Amino acid sequence: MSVKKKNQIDLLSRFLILAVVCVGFALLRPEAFLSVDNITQVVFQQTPFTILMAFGMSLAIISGGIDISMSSTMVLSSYLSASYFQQGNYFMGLVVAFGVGLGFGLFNGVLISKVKIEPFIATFSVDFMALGLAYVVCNGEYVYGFSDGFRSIVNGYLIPGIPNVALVTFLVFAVLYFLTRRTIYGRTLYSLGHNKKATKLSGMHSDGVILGVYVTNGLLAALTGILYLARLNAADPSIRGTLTNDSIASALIGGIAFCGGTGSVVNTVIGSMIIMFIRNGMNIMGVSTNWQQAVVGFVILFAIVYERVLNNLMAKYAGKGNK
Amino acid sequence: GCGNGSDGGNAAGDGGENAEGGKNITVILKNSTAPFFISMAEGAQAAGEELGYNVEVKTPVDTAEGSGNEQQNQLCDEAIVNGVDCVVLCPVDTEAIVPAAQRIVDADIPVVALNTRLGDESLCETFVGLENVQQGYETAKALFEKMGGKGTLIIIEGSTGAQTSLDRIEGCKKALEEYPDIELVASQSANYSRAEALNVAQNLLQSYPDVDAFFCCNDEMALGTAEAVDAAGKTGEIMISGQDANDDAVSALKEGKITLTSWGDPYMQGYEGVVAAVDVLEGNEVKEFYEVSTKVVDETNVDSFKDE
Amino acid sequence: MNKSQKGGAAGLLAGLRKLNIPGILIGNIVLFVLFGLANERFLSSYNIMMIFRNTCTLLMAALGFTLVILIGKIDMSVGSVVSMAAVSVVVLYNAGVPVALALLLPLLIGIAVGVINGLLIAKCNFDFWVVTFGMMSVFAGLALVTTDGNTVAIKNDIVNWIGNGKIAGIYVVIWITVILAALMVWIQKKTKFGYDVFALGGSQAVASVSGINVVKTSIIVYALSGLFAALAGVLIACMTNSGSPAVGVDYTFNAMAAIVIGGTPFIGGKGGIGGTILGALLMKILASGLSLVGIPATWQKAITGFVIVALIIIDVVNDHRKNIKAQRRVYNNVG
Amino acid sequence: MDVKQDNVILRMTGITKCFPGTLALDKVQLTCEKGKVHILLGENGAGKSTLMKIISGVYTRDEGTVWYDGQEVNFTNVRQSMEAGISMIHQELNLLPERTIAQNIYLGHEPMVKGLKGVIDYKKMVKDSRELMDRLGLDLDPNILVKKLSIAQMQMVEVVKALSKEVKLVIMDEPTSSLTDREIDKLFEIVEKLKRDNVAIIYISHRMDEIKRIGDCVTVMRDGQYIDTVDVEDMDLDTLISMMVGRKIENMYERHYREPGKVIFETKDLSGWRFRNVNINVREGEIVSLSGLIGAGRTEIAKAVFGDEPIEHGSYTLYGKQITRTTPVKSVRNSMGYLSEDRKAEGLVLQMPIKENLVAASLTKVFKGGVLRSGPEDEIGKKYVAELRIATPNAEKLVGELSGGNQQKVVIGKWLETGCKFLIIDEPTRGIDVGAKSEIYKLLDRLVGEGYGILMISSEMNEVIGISDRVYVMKDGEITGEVTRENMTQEAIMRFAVGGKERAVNE
Ligand SMILES: Nc1ncnc2c1ncn2[C@@H]1O[C@H](COP(=O)(O)OP(=O)(O)OP(=O)(O)O)[C@@H](O)[C@H]1O
Ligand SMILES: Nc1ncnc2c1ncn2[C@@H]1O[C@H](COP(=O)(O)OP(=O)(O)OP(=O)(O)O)[C@@H](O)[C@H]1O
Ligand SMILES: [Mg+2]
Ligand SMILES: [Mg+2]
Repeated sequence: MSVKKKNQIDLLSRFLILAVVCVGFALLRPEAFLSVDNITQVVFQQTPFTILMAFGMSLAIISGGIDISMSSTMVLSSYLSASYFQQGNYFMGLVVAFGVGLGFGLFNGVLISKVKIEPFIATFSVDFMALGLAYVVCNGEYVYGFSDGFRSIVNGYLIPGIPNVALVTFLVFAVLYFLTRRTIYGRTLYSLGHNKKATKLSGMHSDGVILGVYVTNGLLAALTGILYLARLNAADPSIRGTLTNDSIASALIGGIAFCGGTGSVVNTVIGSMIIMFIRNGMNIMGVSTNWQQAVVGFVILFAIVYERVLNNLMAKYAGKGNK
Repeated sequence: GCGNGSDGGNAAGDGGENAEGGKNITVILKNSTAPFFISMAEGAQAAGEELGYNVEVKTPVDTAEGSGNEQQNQLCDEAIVNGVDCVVLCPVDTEAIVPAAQRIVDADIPVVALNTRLGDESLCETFVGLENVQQGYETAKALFEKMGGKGTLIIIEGSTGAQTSLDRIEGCKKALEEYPDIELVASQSANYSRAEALNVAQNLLQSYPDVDAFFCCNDEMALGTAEAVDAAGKTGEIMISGQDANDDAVSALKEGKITLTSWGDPYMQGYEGVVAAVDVLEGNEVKEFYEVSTKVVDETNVDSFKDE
Repeated sequence: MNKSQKGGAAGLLAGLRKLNIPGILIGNIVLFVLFGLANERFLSSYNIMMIFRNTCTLLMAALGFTLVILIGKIDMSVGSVVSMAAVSVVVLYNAGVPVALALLLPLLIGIAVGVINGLLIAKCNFDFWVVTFGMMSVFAGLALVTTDGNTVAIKNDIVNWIGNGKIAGIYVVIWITVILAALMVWIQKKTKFGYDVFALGGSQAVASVSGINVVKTSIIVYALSGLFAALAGVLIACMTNSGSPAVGVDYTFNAMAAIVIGGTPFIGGKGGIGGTILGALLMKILASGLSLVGIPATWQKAITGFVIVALIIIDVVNDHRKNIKAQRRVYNNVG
Repeated sequence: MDVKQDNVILRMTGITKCFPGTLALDKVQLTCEKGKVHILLGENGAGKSTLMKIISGVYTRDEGTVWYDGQEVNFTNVRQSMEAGISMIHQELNLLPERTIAQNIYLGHEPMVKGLKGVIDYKKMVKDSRELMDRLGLDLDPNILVKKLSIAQMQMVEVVKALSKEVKLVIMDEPTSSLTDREIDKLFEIVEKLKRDNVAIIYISHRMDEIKRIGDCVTVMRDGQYIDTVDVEDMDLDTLISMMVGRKIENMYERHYREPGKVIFETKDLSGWRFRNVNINVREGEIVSLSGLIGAGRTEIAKAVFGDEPIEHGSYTLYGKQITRTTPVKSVRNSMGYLSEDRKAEGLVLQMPIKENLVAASLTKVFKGGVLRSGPEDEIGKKYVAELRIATPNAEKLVGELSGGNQQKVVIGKWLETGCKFLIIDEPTRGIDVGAKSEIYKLLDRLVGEGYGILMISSEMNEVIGISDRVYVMKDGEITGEVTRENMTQEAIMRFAVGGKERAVNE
């Protein structure tokens, strides 16, 4: 079986999980779950935030690392830029937000690619720093209330029917998909995930690409932060919430292997959708929030077992075909 | 405990008085970033200045559930090490803090509970705060009145297991008994988070598009819910109540995005907490419970509730 | 050689370098001295005991976890097992189970989680991140469900004695932790099992062609990780006289940090529990010291991050220097 | 060949082993006698290692029977075979770099403290290791970490490890691939001693000269199938090779020597971590070898020149451009290629397809303006699969699924595609069978004919003498001499390699 085919089958199997989750809830509560309103709401309004953060996590994982500092970077950058956006000084707001993202991304990237610190411990410490600084900066002064103009970057519609936040996410998706699948950057990224040394000795820009991954993550965090300001109408440290865990879970459920070098942003999107639909469905069903995490866990475990079974079946089938 | 204000022996063996000679009071709060607690800290500090005591406010580094109690434990021990004269304690976790409080008491340092009760009330000299059950009850009642005594209700809970959240829900349910025409259709947690409340409320609105009101266990979640309602284009149709009356909520109330909230006056709680501690230290008689009044805030008193 | 004869600070430094003291230990000592200078109460016996006491649960959770990292894997479920165990002690006891059983059964839960992890990972060859992350979610959820999210109190003298009693003036929890940590260090250094763990971490292929039972060893390692995580949970329940489903949330990442700062890299095969003990201690010294010298809570988190990065950078740079030196030494000896 | 029944220690018949997608062994048979060295011969991927791994219990067979020491056995793990007295030196090094020599030698069968099962007696372990190493002539402290050893020393530790228990059958899978003559002599002494102790030995090697030196009988395999078993005395090498490759190989070391062109690469007092004051040059159309004992520091020179390790002093010029600091990225841009000695860890991304590995060093060609055009990549894949005769159905196959020789061809292809004109090749034929070797030599000859300059690092004397124009010899980080084609003999090279400058000059 060629790699390409195997990846397609993996992806398909994740789609099936998503389908099963959706069909399950649809059967249980058709009137609420199946409404166009509900589906668009989950897909276009709730998932984008998880997806954007999970994109970053996925890039880090594909390169053979991990990035647990994104959600804190997001909190800090949204805090620092919030008042500019509130005052209508969009330029400064963008500069500050992306500046912070870029700064922490660079810091991570340099620690990992140049100083050669393990990605986990580097981003773990940077997570402390970013969140710590956010606490210092915030000091209980929340920023609340943004102009409708600003908020329309999330709620507005450049294209009828599709909220801008979904559009932005789609654009990011398209860019990342293109970057990872069609460019030198992407080729190096995957190569790195499999074998750092060989990648370096082939004369690829391995350090540069690692730096690029974490800088991208910083910028993604900043972007998500701005979108959150607009969606929540406030700067709020609690948005960090479970985003780190959710983005790891999205990557895992989506089928991106932690050893690096496999999977794509498509997997991430599917993984995020699975999680958000589970949340949505369980909210709708009125199931206690306590159960949500357990169910997500069961789905993760189910996904791997199910994929194994599927793969074995495929191998059997392929084997028969050969004989 | 000893209520007479003597230095007392303590485990660190150190005298309690610092260079300036005033007595030391440590105030341990739940977190250092929420406006509610910052206001409480300001109140405590102000009282210390007025009464001539050194007040030091300490909070856990992490605001998350997990580490909060562990870090408060560490702060309790630190107070013992520093040999302070009195500890004003606002526990993250009512039950889990008990052994730490016990250690403070064992070191002959009196404890005043602030805002949230201790699991073992015999450990504290007095409790300063408000009855969250009562606050929940009054808020809910005000909300139900505005609903005209009938309709459907959704509760947005705080972090699962948080005492304040549990109490406020209890208060709300008590009020529900008095309004048989109001039906509770769902109750879900959004972890005291604005972002989560936004998603949860959005999801619930799919199931219950005709719901009449949300009862939220704090303002953050009320604000998140307000955004969900706004996104659904139902601002003004669906009522939302919060708790705490923080600045954002007051703005939202003025804009008509939320219907009401209630004010527990955190500044006053902090202030009264230190006053009670001073009473304990000076050997004045202390009551078991200093109640800080709560006030329902709606559009009628939104500009004036702090002055009254 | 001249340097050491010169005496003075340079000589001392050179001497210290020769002793080859790990950076983490120096970090601990430096912090201790700094905090001691800033506030002499930091060095009071009460405070030092409290630092040790505070280290107990983190270290306990990290003890078994270190073995997992030594074999080159991860156990994301540690934190959830901590929570689950803490909650189970209380729920079991309050349901009328005798106290001894209420304290022991949660350990079985921990072992069971570990064995399942081990089986799925070593026997069925599933990715260890996915498996343990899945188990993490499942048990974090179950812990919440068990008490419906509440903290539940437990009132029992034995439980309280374990958590808050003292023997010879030292907390029982410290005794327990010290004994178990010493035992684990011994196991890791002196037993066949300890050797096998290092072999697995060095390379699974090497271990298996050398006749080591990779599957069995991995399962035991994960079981120990679960067991110690559960022990941490039980201790927390005893120390706080209560069980709360959220207590373990931060344990996974904090334990990982303690282990890595302590000199066991994620690739496994080197480092060990000795380093983890120092790593855990360092995190708690930082927490206590920063607060005691009056750094505001809002700043502490950022500073902790800086200190960890600084320590790791020192370690990495040191390692690098040593590597170059080793290369040269070989070349000089030969030449 | 008649075999006395009571002398037979191992008899395998009808062994079949299937991996997903490949039939690695197809009804293979093998019979070994006590006190004899049985050589196993076959191309890369013939199934030699697989067969050996079945004996030692790493793999289980699909079909067939194994008699060992008088009874039928079916080892399902290594422990069982170890206990039965079988010991195997694997093709890859199986050592733990972070553990001491003693710990490695006794890995898996550590001596226990008396009366305490499971508790290890490290003192005894060190003492026993020291004795054992003394006996086998390895002079090292058992307490030092294995990562500090040279590859050759590691290989010797592997041998000690294999002999650290009671053995009846020792399997050696290419033990000499990274040894130089000195260690090989030492190893063969050990083999002779084992024979005297009536131990059976199965020996696998791609170095044909070794067959006659130590072999008693030879079994030839091809494509997973058993071809024949013969006595060494009855056979000449060429026949064996044609049995093994299925065709005749004439003139293994085929070189067309030409007048070399201008100097394209020249170092000036180059010093680095483990070498100093190196002055060498390579001209157009030349294969220049760096020879020396293993651990002499040749690889370090290559890595420093390529930019993977720092240059501490000195510089080099490449096509007239002076370079003192470089990185792999710059080196590739400067038209240099580096084929590293460890192709699996440093040369290839095993989990990626052949075509993607082929373009790895020249990505700008297939990513026009940074964007992938799939056309050129497929073409390049097809081109090299055909041109280098890489044995694969197509260029989509994962490199990890290829045999060693074919993997090596992919690495060479990778550098050819960059259009570089100066190539450093480090141990280009390590672990590669004669057939593939001769193809690689032909390829190198063609390249220098096209104007390439090649700097070759090799530990195999035959190949150094066979295909190089000039040889620089190194010892302990210094160039000790230069040997030109006219006086290129093994002795001349070894004199510089062992004796160093002074002795060579004095003589
Ligand atoms: N674990 C495995 N999975 C799949 N295929 C394998 C595996 N091990 C070996 N093979 C395949 O089995 C065949 C025989 O491999 P083997 O390693 O036994 O060859 P060999 O004769 O030892 O070659 P070499 O001289 O290169 O060492 C090859 O085609 C190889 O690709
Ligand atoms: N004596 C030694 N001590 C420590 N490391 C060594 C020693 N010899 C070699 N190495 C390391 O092992 C690796 C492979 O070394 P190898 O045995 O090929 O020798 P080398 O120094 O590269 O020289 P050469 O290429 O001449 O054999 C190199 O990266 C080298 O750093
Ligand atoms: Mg082989
Ligand atoms: Mg070499």
